[in-house]
Amino acid sequence: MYCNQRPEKPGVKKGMLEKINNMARANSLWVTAYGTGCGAIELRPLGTSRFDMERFGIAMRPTPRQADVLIISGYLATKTLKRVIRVYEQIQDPKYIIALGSCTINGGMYFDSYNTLNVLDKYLPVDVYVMGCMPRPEAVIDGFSLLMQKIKDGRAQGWKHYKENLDYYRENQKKIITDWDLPDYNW
Amino acid sequence: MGNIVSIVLTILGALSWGLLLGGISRTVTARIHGRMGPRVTQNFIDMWKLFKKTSSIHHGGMFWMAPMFRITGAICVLLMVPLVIGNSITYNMSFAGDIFLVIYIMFFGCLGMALGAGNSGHPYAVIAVSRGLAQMSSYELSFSIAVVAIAVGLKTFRIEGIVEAQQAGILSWNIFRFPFASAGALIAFLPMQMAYPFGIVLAPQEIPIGPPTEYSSRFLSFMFSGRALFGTAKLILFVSLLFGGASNWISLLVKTFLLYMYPVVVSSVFPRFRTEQSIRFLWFVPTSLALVDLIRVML
Amino acid sequence: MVKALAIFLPLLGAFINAWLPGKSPKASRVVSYLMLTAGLIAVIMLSIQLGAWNLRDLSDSVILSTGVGSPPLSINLEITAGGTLAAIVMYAATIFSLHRFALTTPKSQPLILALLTASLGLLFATDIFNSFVFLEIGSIVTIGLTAACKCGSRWEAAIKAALVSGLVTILYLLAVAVLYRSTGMLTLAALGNVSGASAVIVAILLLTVIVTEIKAFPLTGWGLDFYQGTSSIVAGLYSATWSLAVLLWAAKVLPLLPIGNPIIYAWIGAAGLVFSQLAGLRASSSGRIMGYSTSAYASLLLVAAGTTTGAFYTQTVIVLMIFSSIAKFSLFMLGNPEKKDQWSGFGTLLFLVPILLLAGIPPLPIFWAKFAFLAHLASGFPVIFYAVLAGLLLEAVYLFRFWSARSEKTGEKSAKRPSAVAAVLLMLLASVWITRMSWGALDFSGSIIESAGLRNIFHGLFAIGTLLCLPGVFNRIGREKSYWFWLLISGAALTILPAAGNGLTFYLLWEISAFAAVIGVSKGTAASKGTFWYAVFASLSGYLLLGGILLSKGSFAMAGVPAVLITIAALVKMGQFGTHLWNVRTYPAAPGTLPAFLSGTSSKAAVLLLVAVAVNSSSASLPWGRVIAWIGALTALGGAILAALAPDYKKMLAHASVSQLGYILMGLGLASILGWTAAIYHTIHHLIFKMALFLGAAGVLYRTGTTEFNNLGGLVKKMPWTFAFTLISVISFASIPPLAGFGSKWLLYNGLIEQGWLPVLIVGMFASVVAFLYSFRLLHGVFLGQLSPKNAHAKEAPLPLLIPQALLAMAIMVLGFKPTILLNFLVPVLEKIGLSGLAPVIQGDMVLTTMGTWNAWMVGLMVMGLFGFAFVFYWISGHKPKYVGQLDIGFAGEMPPSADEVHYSNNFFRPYQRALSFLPKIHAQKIFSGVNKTFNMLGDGVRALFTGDGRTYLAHSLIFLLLLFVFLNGGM
Amino acid sequence: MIDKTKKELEIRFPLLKLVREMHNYLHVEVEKASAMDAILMAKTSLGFKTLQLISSVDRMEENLFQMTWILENYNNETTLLISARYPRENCIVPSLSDIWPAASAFEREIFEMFGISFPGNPREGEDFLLEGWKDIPPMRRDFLTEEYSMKLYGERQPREHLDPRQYIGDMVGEWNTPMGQKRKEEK
Repeated sequence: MYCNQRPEKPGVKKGMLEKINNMARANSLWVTAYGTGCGAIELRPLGTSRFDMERFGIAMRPTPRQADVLIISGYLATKTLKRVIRVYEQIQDPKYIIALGSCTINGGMYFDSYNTLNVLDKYLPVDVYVMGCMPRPEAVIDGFSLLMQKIKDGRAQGWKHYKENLDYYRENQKKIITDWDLPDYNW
Repeated sequence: MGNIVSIVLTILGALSWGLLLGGISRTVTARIHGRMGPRVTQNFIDMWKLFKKTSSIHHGGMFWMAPMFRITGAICVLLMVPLVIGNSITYNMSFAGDIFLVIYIMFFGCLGMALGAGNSGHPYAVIAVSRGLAQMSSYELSFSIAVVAIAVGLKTFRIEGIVEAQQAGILSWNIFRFPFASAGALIAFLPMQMAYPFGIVLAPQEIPIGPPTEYSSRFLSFMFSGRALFGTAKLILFVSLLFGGASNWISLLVKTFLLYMYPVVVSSVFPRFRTEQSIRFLWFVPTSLALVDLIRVML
Repeated sequence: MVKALAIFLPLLGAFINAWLPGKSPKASRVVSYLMLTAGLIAVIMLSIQLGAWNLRDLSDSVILSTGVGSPPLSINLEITAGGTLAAIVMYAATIFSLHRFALTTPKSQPLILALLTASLGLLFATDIFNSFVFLEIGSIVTIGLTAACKCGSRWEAAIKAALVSGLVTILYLLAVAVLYRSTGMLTLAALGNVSGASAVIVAILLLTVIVTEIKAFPLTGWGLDFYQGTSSIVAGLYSATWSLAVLLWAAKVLPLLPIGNPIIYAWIGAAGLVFSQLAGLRASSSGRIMGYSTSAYASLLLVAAGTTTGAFYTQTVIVLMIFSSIAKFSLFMLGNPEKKDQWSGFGTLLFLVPILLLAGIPPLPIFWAKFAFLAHLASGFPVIFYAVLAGLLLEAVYLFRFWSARSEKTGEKSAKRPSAVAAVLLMLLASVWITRMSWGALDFSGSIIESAGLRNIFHGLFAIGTLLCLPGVFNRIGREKSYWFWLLISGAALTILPAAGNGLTFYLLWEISAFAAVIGVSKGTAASKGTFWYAVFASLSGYLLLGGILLSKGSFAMAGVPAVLITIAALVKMGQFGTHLWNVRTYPAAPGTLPAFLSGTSSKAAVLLLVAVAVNSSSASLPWGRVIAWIGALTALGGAILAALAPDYKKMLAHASVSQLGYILMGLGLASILGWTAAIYHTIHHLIFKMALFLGAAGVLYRTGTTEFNNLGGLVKKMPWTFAFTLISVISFASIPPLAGFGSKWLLYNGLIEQGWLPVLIVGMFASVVAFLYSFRLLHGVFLGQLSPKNAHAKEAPLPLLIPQALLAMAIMVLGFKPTILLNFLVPVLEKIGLSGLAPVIQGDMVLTTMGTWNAWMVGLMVMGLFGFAFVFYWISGHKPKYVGQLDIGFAGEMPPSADEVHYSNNFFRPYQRALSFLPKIHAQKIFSGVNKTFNMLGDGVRALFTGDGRTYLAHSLIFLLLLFVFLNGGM
Repeated sequence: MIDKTKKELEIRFPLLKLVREMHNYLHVEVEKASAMDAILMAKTSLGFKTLQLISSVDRMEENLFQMTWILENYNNETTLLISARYPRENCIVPSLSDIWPAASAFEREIFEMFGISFPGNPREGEDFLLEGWKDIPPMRRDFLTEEYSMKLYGERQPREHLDPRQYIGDMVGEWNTPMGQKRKEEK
């Protein structure tokens, strides 16, 4: 039913070809957005004529299979974290995470809630933080340009870190998701 | 040997042209929306990125083979149509069959993609396939009536023959000789290119991206190149059928470009039909248009 | 001495039995058996002495005089050869039923023996008054037996029989009186001597008596109530002894009646046949059904008496009556109508043999008599011929319904193997024996299709089709045990079919093939409905074919009405244009590989029939070719749409089969070389892919136990080979190049455009794109999508099913890549037939018509080359995707709850259905139920005559008498 | 209108306490033994056919749970609140889900958040919002949410700069513009 195999550790690639690949990756960011709160509202204007993210080659994809970037926006509850993990692991490598808004990054105003994560980094590898409550579309675009720069420089390696330290992440995830029923890796 | 070189060049050229046209269409759509739009080379970048993604998954044999089906089907259509009339080396494989063969071989890729979508096990992919097949069976009706009317009117099924019959000036183009059949075929062209208001297959609002929902990475890049090739092949086929073919490369590029812009422009100003509305529209409007010319030909 | 023993031993037994004290049933039984056996031996000896087994002249006779004086004071009997045969049946039936009677009514033995004596006496009586004596004895014994049996409405039945026999007595005695006054003699021969007014009176009175006694149509009522009311044992014995005797006595008397023109019998009989069988459609209890069947045979007797004379008359009547009595006797013995037994296995077969016998299905004996008789009618009495044909068809319908109702569920009574085999063998022996009558000869000398090439194609198709179905019979489920035997018989008959040299041979093989398949279908689980539909439509097409053949005097060189009848017969067999109902019900019900045989192979018999009609006609074309092409086109479209919306794998294939046969019709209707090439090509192609698909379905059914799409899906992981072969077949029938299906479409479209039949072409093209809908539905519904946990245990289909599929898939590839192999053979053959139009030109691999070109080899190379290149590119580019589980899908971050919930299968083409909703819903089923309702209404109208009130029946007799009087007097 | 309702309820339940009354609003508190009777009576004879909400308040000081059923009469647009108090330990309240099927969802939520059980609810105990909750119910006032959050999600890192202007000024280049400098100086 579900594939239970653990992922292989990705190798290191360098050289001219990899630079070209990274250029292509940076200029063609396909996004799957996971919005539980106000962040989802702020993402919509990005597609409109005022901000127009398509000029950077950023496009929305409705399925994680075809996406490169996962935008997590709004506070993350333990319940939603499970879904985010599944979505993230279903994205094909290389993949990046943008954490959008204070609540996502550190719990924000819900820091003392019984249900909201305080430190996202423990559970998923974040490449770019866009802070604010909520960040405006300009800030999001700023975040994207930062991500593009990181990819071009070959520094956006969160997905490698995640795969290499899967045990660490799993331990943290399983600590708060008490009814863990996901497979070992969500292919 | 020259034939094989021509075939290889045709494939590569059609792929590039198809991707470029796709990029242009994205820009044009953006400009209609009042946006800047991506670079015209954006589709090449996307292709490259997808091709170079480091992991991918598959769901089974048919899922694995579907992009192959898609590309093969697209290239077959491409090779069955002569590119530049008078330049016999660009006729590729068109000696091997006539317009009926082209009509039926067009389904090869569609069926392959449908099978891949089916094997992916994703319900939305299959819903899209069911919609797509229902729509295809509807527009093929008017398209085939138009083709029969033209072929019977010109007394040949061979595409070369059809193109050669249109070489006596612009008024001998089939779009002027068979205006109703051409209108029917051109309306059928919209759903063929999955343009709105007929874009019920890749409806991202309700069935995420349709048949290729589960396709990722390199599979997706194959799918996209298949789509680009198929799009170009259909353009060349329509240019040959209705617009007098191409007597040189420039006219081929210009005509295919202009024809490509037609669904793009229509698409960006229309909302989407429901499936049954689309099917019914295609059953009645273009079919009755094409029938006018068929009756004319019969009499 | 032997003569007297044969007749009077039972009487002696009866007397001894009556004297024996009732306390020793054993002794009385021994006496009865002794007497009966001795009598049977005596009768057999008599029949050998008279040469009855030779069947050539059944009217040879010896006279047996008893007593001192001459009749009517003594009893004078004329023992004829035919009569001895009937007597054997009576003896045998009595011996068989004695045991049953001993169980139920021990004291009835004298009565039974007396009934036998009376029957024998009536059978051989030569004197009017002697006949009267035996009639009275018989009636009284019948009443006694009925009253003695233990069933609810026995008094009603007995009283009605008594009432009628009273009336008969009065009328008969009147006739005797008039006859005696007029001629002074009472022998049967004296009937010819009366003249004038007394002749009319005698004729009318005796005719009324006879019609009442044999229970022919207007006076059937009491017989129906009698059969329904009495117990099945009494009814069985009655029909095998007394009823048979009365019928044969009537057959003896009828030609002697002084009644101007005997054609009046035929009119009474024909009208009676139609009306009584209409009423029979409404019958439900087995007693009533037998009653209607008796009425049918009585009517046939009347028709025979009115239209035939001499030895032919005797032979026909003897064979018809004897074998129908045997059939009725067995049905009564087998089917206990009160308990409504359910039959299964060999029990069903045992039950089926008499039904087939009654319905006159070849090669059973009654068929030969009916065939000869109908041929005689067709040559001189067309209106009566049509009426009789219609009546017989109606009879077949209710008989098969009776059978299917009896075999509805799996029952306990299945251990009937020896009896069933014995019954089949006996009937086959009887059939062989009957052929001594020289009622028609089988002819294999010159085939109805002169062209050896065409013939060989069909021989090959049928043989290969049958052979490929056979391996799969090793994998069968539960009840489907012995269908392979019937499949083999059906296939063998089909294989010989193209060699048939005359109409009789063709019809015989056609019906054997059809009804062997019917029996095969009945072996399926819950197949009774499917079997019924198949049997009814097989009868329909069979009778239409029979009508056509007989009207054209057995030859296939025909035009006009016979050609139309035969064409309709073929359309029904193919399930075209509304008659698809039987395909849709039969194929899903048929067991194992039988649907593959039915759809792939058996339906091609209809193509053969159409080809035979066309090649024998003067213009080498079918009558109304354009109409046939339109029927084909519309059926292709309708079948495709229905297939797309079908909820069941086999049902979809059945619809698809009907749809694809429509293309063959389009080609055949064209009557040009291109059209025929397309038709024959598609015939071969359809056989190949449809067999492969149905064999695949058989494998799926075998492994999962279901064919409903809602329960299937995702089997590609479990059955990859079945999927591969199904995929090849599907690509082929969706006519996608480079596989075989494209060729037939291309040839057909070229042919249609050559003849300018563009509207047909458009409908055909539309149908072929609708075919994509169901081709994907088929692949997805069964093999793709999510694998339901219900089918997790499924395995790859067994090899006996896979190997034929592999061979067929290979054939599809070969035919697709190198169609010129076939075309090089086919085109010259068709050119010789004399069809119009230009032949396609074949240059190497290139096929050229006036307008189009097609190079299948190059297309195949191109597709395979590109595919191979893509394959190699996949490997070279180092692409190693990860295979993941079936539930690992991007599902909005959720884990799919179960495979069943993410498998999209129900209402698959819902939007298409909605788009179609502007069409009025014309269900073929509604049309047929309309037909059914009309017939039922008519039947009810007729049935209103039979109120169940004894007085009404008396009134019927009197009214009949008055009408006869008016009519005959007016005539004179 | 509301007078009539009040009168009828008072005749039937003499121990009834009036909490608040407006022209189309009535809040009464009844004995816990007669709460169900009052609700049924309101539904059957007073025309309050709609259940709007079931709520619960943790009155820890009095060692009670206050349950409130909010009923609505749409014919004359009046609202009736019926409250009752239940002991806090092993609190058991009768279920209304066979009268209003919609009550099932409210009762599941209250069970999850307060641990009040509703015997008779066919779906009692099914997860409503929380998945795999193991601690004491989070809406009880003896549940220490901040402590729980700290324990489970870890402490978030405090900001180094508490003054947002100063904090943002260091990060974003805008403050380096002449205008920004001016503002900085003003400060």
